[in-house]
Amino acid sequence: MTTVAQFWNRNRIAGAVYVLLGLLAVLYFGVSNPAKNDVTLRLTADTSLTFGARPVIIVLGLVTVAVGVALLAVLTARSHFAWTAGVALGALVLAFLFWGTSLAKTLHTIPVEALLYGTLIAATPLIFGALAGVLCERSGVVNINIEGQLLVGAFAGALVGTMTKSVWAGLIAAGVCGALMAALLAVFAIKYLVDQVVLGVVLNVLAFGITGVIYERLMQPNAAEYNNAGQFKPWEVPGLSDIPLLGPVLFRHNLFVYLALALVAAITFALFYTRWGLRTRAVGEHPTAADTLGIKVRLVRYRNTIMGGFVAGLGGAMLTIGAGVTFNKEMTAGKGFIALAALIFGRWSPVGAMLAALLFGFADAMQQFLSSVISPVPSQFLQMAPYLATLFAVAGLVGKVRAPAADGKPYVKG
Amino acid sequence: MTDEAKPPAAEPERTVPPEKDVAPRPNRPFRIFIEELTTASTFMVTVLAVVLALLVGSILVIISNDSAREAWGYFFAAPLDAFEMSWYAVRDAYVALFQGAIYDPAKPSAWGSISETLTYAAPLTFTGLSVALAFRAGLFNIGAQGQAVFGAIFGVLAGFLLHLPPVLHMLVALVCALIGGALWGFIPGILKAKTGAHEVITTIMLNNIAGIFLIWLVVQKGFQNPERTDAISKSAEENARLPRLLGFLEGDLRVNLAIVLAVLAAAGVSWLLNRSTFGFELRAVGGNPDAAKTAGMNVAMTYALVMAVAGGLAGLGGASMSLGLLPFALTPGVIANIGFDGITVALLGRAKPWGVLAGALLMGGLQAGAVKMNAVGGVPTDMVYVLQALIVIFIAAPALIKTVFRLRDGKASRSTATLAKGW
Amino acid sequence: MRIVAVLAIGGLALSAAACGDKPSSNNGSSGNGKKYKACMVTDVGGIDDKSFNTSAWQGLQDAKAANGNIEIKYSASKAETDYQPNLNALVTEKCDLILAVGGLMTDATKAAAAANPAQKFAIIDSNIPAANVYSMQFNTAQAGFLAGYLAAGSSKSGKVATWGGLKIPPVTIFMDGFAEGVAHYNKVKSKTVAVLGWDNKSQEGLFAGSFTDQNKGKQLAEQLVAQGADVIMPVAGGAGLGTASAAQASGGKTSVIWVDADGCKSAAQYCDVFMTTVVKNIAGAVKDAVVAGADGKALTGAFTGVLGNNGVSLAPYNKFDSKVPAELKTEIDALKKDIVDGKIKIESPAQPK
Amino acid sequence: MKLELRGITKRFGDLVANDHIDLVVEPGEIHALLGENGAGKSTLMNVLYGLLRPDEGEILVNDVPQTFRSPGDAISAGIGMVHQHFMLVPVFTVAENIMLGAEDTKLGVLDKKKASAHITEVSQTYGLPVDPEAVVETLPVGVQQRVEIVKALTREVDLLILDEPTAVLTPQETDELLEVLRGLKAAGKSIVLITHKLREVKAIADKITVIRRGKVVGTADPGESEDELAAMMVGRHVQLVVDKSAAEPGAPVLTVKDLSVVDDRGHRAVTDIDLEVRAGEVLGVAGVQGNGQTELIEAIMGLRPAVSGSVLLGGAELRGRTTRQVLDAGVGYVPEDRSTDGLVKEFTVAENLVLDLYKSEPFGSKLVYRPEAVARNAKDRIEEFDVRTQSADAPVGSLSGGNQQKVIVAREMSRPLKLLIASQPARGVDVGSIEFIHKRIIRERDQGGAVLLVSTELDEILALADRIAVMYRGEIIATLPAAGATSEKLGLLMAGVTGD
Repeated sequence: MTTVAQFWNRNRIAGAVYVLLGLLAVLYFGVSNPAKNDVTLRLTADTSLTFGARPVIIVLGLVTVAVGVALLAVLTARSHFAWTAGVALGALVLAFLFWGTSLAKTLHTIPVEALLYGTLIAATPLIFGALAGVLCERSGVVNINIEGQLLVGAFAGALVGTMTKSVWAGLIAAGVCGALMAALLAVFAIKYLVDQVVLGVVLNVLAFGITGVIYERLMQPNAAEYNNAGQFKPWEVPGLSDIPLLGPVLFRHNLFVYLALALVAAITFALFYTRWGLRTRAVGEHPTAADTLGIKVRLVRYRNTIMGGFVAGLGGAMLTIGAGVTFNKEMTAGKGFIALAALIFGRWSPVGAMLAALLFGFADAMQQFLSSVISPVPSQFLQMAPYLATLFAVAGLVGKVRAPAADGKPYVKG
Repeated sequence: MTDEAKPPAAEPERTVPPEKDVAPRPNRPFRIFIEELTTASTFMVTVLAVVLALLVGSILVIISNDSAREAWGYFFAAPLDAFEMSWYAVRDAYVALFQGAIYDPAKPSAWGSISETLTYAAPLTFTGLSVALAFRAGLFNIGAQGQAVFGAIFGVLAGFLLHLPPVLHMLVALVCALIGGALWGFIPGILKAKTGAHEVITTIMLNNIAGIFLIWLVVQKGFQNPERTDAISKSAEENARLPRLLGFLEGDLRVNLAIVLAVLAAAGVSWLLNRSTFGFELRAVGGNPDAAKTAGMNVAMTYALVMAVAGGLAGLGGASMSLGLLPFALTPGVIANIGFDGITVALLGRAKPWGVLAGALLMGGLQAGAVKMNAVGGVPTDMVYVLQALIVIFIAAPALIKTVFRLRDGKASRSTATLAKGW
Repeated sequence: MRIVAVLAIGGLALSAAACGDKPSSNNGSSGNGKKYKACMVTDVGGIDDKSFNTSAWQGLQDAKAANGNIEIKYSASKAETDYQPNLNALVTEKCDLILAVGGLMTDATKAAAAANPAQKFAIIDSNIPAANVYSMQFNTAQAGFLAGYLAAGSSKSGKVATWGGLKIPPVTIFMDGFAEGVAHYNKVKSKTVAVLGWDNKSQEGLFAGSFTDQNKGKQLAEQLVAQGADVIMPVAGGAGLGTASAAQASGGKTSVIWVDADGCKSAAQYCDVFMTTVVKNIAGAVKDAVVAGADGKALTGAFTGVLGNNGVSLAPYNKFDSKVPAELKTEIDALKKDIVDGKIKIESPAQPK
Repeated sequence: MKLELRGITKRFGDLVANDHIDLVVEPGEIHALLGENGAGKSTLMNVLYGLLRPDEGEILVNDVPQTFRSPGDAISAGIGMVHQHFMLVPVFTVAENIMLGAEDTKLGVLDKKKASAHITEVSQTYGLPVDPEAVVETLPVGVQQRVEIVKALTREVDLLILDEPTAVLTPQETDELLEVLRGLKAAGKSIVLITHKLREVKAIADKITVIRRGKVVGTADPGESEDELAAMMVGRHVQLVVDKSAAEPGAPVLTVKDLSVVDDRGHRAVTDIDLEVRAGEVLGVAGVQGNGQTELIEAIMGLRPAVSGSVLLGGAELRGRTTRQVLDAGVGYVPEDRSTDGLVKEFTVAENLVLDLYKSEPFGSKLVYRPEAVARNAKDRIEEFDVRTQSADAPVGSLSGGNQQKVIVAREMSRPLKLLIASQPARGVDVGSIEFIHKRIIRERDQGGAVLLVSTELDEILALADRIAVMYRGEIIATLPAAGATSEKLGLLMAGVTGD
């Protein structure tokens, strides 16, 4: 569907939407149901900024309108779409946050530090999941199984961590179990050519079932012996953790957050600057071409899929031994699917996926904050926020994205 | 993309498709029977997939059985114990499974188990048809769960907000459920058509949203049952409920009109797929959207419509729960897991309407049996998940079944057709 | 390759099981003599919901411990549609008493009781007026009220918090009581202790959307602490453990009020952060009922747990015994008396009717 | 390098694609492998290149038997291959594509500098200029082919296989390529050239091996006449020219005015085109692939929105109409890529025969579809168009390319047409089917229909068209009567050279 040369191209449509949403924000949040109380932004323990919420909201709404107008009038090039979306929607979200806080029943203070910390914590398992997706899908294997891989990771982390009394052993076991799950995916996808989307969903069911049965009969009745792993203790990065605002947000975590960020950097580097990365991308884009150059397509896919499973397994472990809580049935609660959406929203790039994961993490943290101070929006509707954000992101902002060309297509050698 | 690596399909002399040259069929009935048993036919692959799944599942049965696990703990001291206890555990579990699904001498009515199987199978048929129909159009409808939620909601709302005479009230409630599900299915359809957003992601998100909406709705004033303090809505009126079929027999048999409607739905979908222009369009779009577009079909509209129809079917599935079973009201878990189970059912039935019905009966039997298995042997009901997943995987990989059981090459042993498109 | 791969995970689990060689001995099933068979059907939360299913099962286990002639078993429901078949399966299993756990089982139990008039049933969190059903309900708002007062009285920051699993009445009843207790404290002491996470007037608040997601429970606690809350009451079954975990990590700055069963027993690893527990004494009520039934006493009518009959209560302060001021303890005891006497009325819309 | 194939046999099921093929390529020789579509040439070369394993036979390199398990083995034995469908990753740069599989790294990091230097060196040595930094998908096909050759050369091959290398080139580009091949030969490389184009074979080959139905039917010298070679290739005497009478053009049927269209990436693909097709004539649109023909046709068919201009069919505006409406207005359409756009592979032959007619009587109404009528129709069409299929219920994917194409032609010609648009009707089709399809097109013209024929094959255009329009970079740069047009003249036009 080519619309570029027509008047209503993607930028203009978005522009019109922004103008409409901006005006609505100004009218509703600023006029008809206006913010009343001042809102305090608490940046650190002793630094706070207090605003009159109403003028801020009106300004933010007008920013959205302005971006919309600019898109309609001048910024018609494709390259302007992404950043304008960021600005316009960011302003809208902030306006909403200010409005909700201002009209909250209890407090009118936004704890910025906690909000950002919460964002990162919520985003980390998603980052692991999305990176698993990057590894698999860049080589051409669709991974709908992220959910299951996270789950077995969480499961094995708790089980082995308890049995060996070592969180490190738990971590390794989590990775290995994630990799085993992925190996199943790989065998059936690559060798038996089973439809990969279907396969991923079915393997998720298998993961639910196996972990559920063992949990119910083994881990739950004998929790002390099988489901009582320790926790990775937080490690404050010396020096960096004392930076105001950034320090507490970024540098006072345990292994998992650092590991996730390091993996984003490592996989980005490996994918675009190493032999492995070049071959991976070639296999994901044009396996036949890779084959004609002597690259073993199936081997690359097996290897990458299993590596992806390992990464997802590690991410799963964050949910148990990373957080210091016990394993529970279906405890991943759909995180694997959000990770999948982050992968797509981030256009199969590690950094993009991370940013998308952070976006969902923020939606989650903001929802929790607004519910806790009793904002005027019913809590259930706030709970929908991350899902609506995903829906909107995938449908409105991404649309038809360009996946690796051979993603999901089994390679059948003639 | 990679024509070159494939065998040259475009050989001028080849007019005979390769399917033909499977061993010639003998003509004596017994030989045919043996032939059928040793060839990887669709039927055999399905049967063997179930057998293999039960075998693999027995490992979990053993793990989850205390005595068996204990015996394995001292395996080297008394190895026979371990095998004996394991055998008992597996035997007891699968006997219970059979009793719960087919016939249980302990039940007051001989029809008791069958009634349960049919009760579980009815909603699964609807959601299975929903997923299957979408598969045929090349779409993967993971959203049957959310669509069923909306079907259940609309059905019950019509059930207690309206006051109509018998039969009519039920029909109106069912139509409302159909509309509710269709609306919720239309959203991912139109998003796919207009923006290209992949239905796998959008339907999963819509499932979550539907679930949260349901929890919100049931405790709202005017909807919540005023006599109750828990999360339950008012009940649908008597007239709107699906009548029980075996009420005249002894015992409390739950099977209701839903299973009849499910059979009709399978027939309807079968007609739609094979005898309607819409069915032709949806199959063409599923087979090759580009060719369908070139042939003048409106692919985008087909996607939206297919998802709406699929949603409507799932909506009926939801209503068969909320209007067919106690408490005839909305609760947060009113539709159980029928949407997700529908995926399995559709795959079991190979996305064919009558196959879906058969798959739903199998799955319904498993679920009914799992209740008994749990009540008798304490085998967790999650066991059903494991069996479901294994059966589907084995069916989808006939080559595996063929190798394990050393079957001869047959129609079903070739790799399965792609059901859903990648990204 | 093929089968090996398929069995890999199963095998791993099996080897895990082989390591666990400690024989569990809670399954004595010698079939001599006629035993009293008490069976229960869990609701969809499952036996380990750290809430009413767990408590009810505890009650059965206590009953068995008290009377060796009692045999117990449970049947788990995976979905609400399983309630009826589960109840029927247990009828077939010839249980003497079938316990249905959870208000959502009301209709199924009613139907099963009507179909099997000779069979004894019991139900928790519901009231079924049938001769063969024994109903148990609990007005936890009363104990929640005391907890709210206690929290307000011990908060140093002037902010206390609560959050729930799902916004459904069996959960919000705790939160209502809690918020009213805080309001009462503010009224009596002319203070302005704020409640985060629940507003009983608009019936709006903070929910995890899950009874099992401990990570969510942890994140919510971190959010609430960041906003200044120092006493938190999670009403979310197992998900609440996440809050306990976060409180433990805070090193004593944050304390938790647990719900359902005394936290120092049901989640002993977190005992040092549990200020007290809003006890919904399902275990006690179930134990009493089963023991009575085994003794051949008629089980009928309804039981409503209130502060007066110890059906609901505030658990001992355990490790906080020394930290809670004696004065506050006295006030709470007085409050309890006032509630029992009807001098203080609690207005939760979720109270048993 | 000396290469010898002995008794190579490759089967797919019961189909023997290569039947005991023997072939010897001497060092420094250009050896042409001649055969029509589907004769088994590509299969043979895929065996040689390690992509397929032979069922029987052996490969000898410099008289030493070799087993090629993968292309990697073939490459290390000094064999390179330029595939008909280029084996280039579209989103990679030239350098990335060329280094793939033989990457140089420095401390684990890809050494792109070294790769670029190597590419530049090879380019200069053999006169094949390429820009290492360019992204492949942005390059014209001719350049992509150059990249493929450079890719092989950087791997220091001694034997280069080229599979239908000229299919996408203009005559001038073809000449350039042949020049490059001569240069390679001079440098001592052996070359195997797979083609079905006799002209090129005669121009360059040292030796010719002809394959038919998977068997070697003979060898020939380049001195052999074209007719002889064609007869060997097809197995009978071929009519290279279609018999047709002079056209009797009537009123204009299709009038395209100032039409502009953009491609998928938003770039202008067709600019202000004017075009007229009259009743009773064939207008041939010639041009190298990718010069806007595809977009032009799609815009006429309503498959792609036009930016401006108008499309009139007998005076009625088609622009803005849906494809359905365009088809219903009396336009028949044979799409350029039959497997992507023309057929649903899983559908039966019968169903494909009504793919765009299923809603019209007698096959169906608005709601109901009638399989019985469809089956009856299939029986007639299969007979009329000589479609070789096991049954009408066989999936169309099981048919040969030529028969698949006949299914499309049968479908489109089985209703009264005002205009037939045929895009690449002979692509990938065996000679017999080509003859048949060409005859049907002429018959359509003779019955008073207007035909718009788009083809990149000059021979086809020259054989069928009454008038020829040449497209170059989205514009029609010349329209000329077929009489008097020569392939040299058209070739220059296709390359954009208009000045006389």
